Amino acid sequence: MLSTCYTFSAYFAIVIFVLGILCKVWKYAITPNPLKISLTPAPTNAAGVILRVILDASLFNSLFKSNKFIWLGGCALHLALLIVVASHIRFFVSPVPELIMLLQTFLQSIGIFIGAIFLAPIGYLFIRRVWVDRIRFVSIFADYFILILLFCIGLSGITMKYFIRPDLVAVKTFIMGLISFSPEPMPTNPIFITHFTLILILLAYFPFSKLIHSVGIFFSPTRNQIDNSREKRHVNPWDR
Amino acid sequence: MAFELDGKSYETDEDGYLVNLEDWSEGVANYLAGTEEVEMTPAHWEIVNFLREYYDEYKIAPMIKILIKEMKNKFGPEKGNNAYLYELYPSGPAKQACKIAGLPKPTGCV
Amino acid sequence: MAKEKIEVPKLTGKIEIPRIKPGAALVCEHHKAKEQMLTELGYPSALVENWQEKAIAKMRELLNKYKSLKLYLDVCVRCGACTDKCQFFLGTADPKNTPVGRQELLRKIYRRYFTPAGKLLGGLAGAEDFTEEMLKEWYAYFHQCSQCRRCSLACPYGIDTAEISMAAREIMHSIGLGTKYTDEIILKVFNVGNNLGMQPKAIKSSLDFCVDEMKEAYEEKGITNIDVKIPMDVEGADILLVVPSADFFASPHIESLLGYAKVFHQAGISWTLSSYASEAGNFGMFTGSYDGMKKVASRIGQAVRDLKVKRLVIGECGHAYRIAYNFWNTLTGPFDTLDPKYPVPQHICEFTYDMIKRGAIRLDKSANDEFVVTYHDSCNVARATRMGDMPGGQFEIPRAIIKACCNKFVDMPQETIRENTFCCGGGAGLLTDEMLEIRIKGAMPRMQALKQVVDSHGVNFYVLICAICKAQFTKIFPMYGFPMDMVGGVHQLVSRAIIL
Amino acid sequence: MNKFMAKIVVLIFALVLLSPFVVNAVRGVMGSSATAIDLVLPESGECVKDKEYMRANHMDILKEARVKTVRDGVRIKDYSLKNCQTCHTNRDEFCDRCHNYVGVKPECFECHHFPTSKERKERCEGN
Repeated sequence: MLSTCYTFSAYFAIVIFVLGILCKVWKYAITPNPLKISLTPAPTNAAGVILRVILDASLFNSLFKSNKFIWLGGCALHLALLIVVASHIRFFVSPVPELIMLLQTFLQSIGIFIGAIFLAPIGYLFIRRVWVDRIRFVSIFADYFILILLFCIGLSGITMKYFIRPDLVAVKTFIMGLISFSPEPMPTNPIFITHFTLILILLAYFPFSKLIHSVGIFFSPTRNQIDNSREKRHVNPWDR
Repeated sequence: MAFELDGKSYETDEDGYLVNLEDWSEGVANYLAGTEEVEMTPAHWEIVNFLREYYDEYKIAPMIKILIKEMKNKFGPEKGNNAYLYELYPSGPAKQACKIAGLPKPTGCV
Repeated sequence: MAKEKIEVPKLTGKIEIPRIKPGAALVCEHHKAKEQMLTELGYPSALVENWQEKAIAKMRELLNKYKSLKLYLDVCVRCGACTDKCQFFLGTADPKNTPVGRQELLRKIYRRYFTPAGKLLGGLAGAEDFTEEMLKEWYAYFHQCSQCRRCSLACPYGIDTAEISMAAREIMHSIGLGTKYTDEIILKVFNVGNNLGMQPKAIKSSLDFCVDEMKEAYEEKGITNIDVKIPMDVEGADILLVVPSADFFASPHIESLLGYAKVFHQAGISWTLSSYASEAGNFGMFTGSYDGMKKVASRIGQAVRDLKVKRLVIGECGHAYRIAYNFWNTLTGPFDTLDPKYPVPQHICEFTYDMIKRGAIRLDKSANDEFVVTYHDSCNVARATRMGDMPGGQFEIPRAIIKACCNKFVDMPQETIRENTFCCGGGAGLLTDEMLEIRIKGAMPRMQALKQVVDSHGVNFYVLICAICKAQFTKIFPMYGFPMDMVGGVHQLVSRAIIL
Repeated sequence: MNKFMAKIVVLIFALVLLSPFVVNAVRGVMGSSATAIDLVLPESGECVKDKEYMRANHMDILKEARVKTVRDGVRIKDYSLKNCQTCHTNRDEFCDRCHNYVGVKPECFECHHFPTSKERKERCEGN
């Protein structure tokens, strides 16, 4: 019963997640840019623009220039997310790739600190949001919700890693079953169930939330347009 | 918006400029000068009259430089300058003098 | 009308981030556009009965037409990086004048009518009904954005509030709500050809006066053989110069016009102004209307064809250069008849710089020895255009010209110039008397930066290349205790220094 | 961006988002139960605690035993690695299968020798 329920929920959340994002991508891709609006100084060729977008997406270049405190929090959070997601790859492939094993060994060696690495930036961003009056003013419930959701996911993850352990083999078998369409029973560890439920919520919420910034950043016309208006005529698709 | 003067009603825009230019009279000018806290002296009248003449021909107020030159011709070089103009019309000759002269407010990046 | 005293911020030379004061910017409001103006522009003459429905429909249309709008409404994470960047927030302390605060006004409506979360959860998802109260806030705050893009620079995703306030303004127009200042001016361009509403005859009178003035000035120095012309409507000239109409009328704008004329004279290139295309500015951008912008711009393409010129050059005007540089080719191009050897269009600074580099014009720096000069990067030129071939040429070329014209040049603090420059506080339809208080407060950050170099280096001349900036600063400077004639154009310096 | 380009972009995003499925499909495990691991279990079937508990917590038992031994000098014979070996004779056929499957690297074998089935075989032959 539990297994069936979760197997369906999981597929449901994944479908919403994937289709939701793809719909957004499609919409962003086909909505026209009537005019050139690149923010200058901007690169004058395609390679430069690609570099600009990559720097913004990977090192948060623009944010670094505008606010070091938020940059620090943002970087820490995203790096932690990256590490955590990467270390979860071991539940999705068999055998586990060598690179992930190396990461895993490293994470094992720093022990409980991995928890701090993940939870601290969330706490920092939360406190900052409440503390700075102008940021508190513009914050909406969704901003707090997403931080709390991530915090709870992190907390349940750490609990599983160090305190109330599930049967990892069962966990992996369950996940492998999901992604190879041959469902396996859901592990019954309550913390795992919590952790998994929260992740499904996150997945289903993703395309409708501000998390879509992860996709949107690649489509931002002020950043991804080449500064060549004089050299190459830009045609407005709805006004030919 | 509007104001009453000698039993007649005059229509103005939000900033107090006359809507119908033909409504203008010396009495109206004196009244408008009062709202701007400007006391009309012969020098003030020279400017107002010049503005109206220029407007009659060109459908716009003259640029400040032309105005200054006109004043130089009329009052001599020591008074033909921007500072003297601002002395007469502290909020800016382009807008304040135009208002008293019953001309529309200049628009654009001015 | 007795005028209430407006409190002018004290100058300390420091730009401090204020504690928020919600509603502090609601001190003044634009006059609303008249019925007849709106009708003439093709909008409803007053707020339509079913305005809410109509506004949502218009918003749907824009969401499908503008990637920027669609994307920027979705991706903001309210990180707060932009919140201390807008001069109108720094000046007024109103949190709805922060870029994100301003965007949220539209985003709330977007969530309510266009997103599943907003439709289902309402306020919990940050959605809000489009109420009359909200519309009032729209009218106030979206007309307090000068489209300067300082927020877009700060945003990790490049969200540009200008795009969002343009959309909001267009939506408001579509339901019969516009500002008198901008709409009146657009109509003047449609009907007469320029923002001031100057008939060709009046322009001619101004130009003739300028030519005489220059001649007299040289004669006073005992030079009689110099006869700088300002040609208008000359068919077959090499260059068509398009300037903001304020250059025909206002001070100090007109001084730059003399500068352009002298540069062309000395370069020995035939040039002309056009009485038809007598306006470089394009307030269509300020109402967000693509069609309006296109109609204003179409006069340029027409003049280029009619006068059979080979090159197109733009005078000192900020948003005009943005539109010329980025939009003209789309709106009124292609300019197939122009000489492809030269940039289309070219900024007058690029032209002058080129002449200086080639040695075609010579400058006597000592002519400006009385000045310690600083340069204000006008926001639209700085963050939406380029001069020359290299990114950032828009910062270097004007400075290079200034340095060629005078001996003493100082830059204001780095975080307030170049791509980080502050708007003058009068852009995008704010340059009107009823908005004076906001203009004063919006200018505050720039005034603080200026104060620093006035105190430390004795700066006494403040040059820039934008008609709006010139008008705004000549009005605002005296209020902050700086002399009005401290403001001038780059070509004003050129005009004084050029050796004919 | 035209429709064709947009489709390509959507496709790229789809590949990234569905990568866990894609990878498994490419490896050919789709639809099969290739995920199950088979351990060689000792015949007796009786451990120090029950099977479920051992699966989740054997590492804690071993760690506790290590601490007790190293710090306090107390040997808990039942919980020693050596005792494990009495039943779980082959590391590769028992310990490693799970550890490799979920991607953990226990520190035990960095010091302790726990022979693999191959080693045991060689030792037998050598004798």
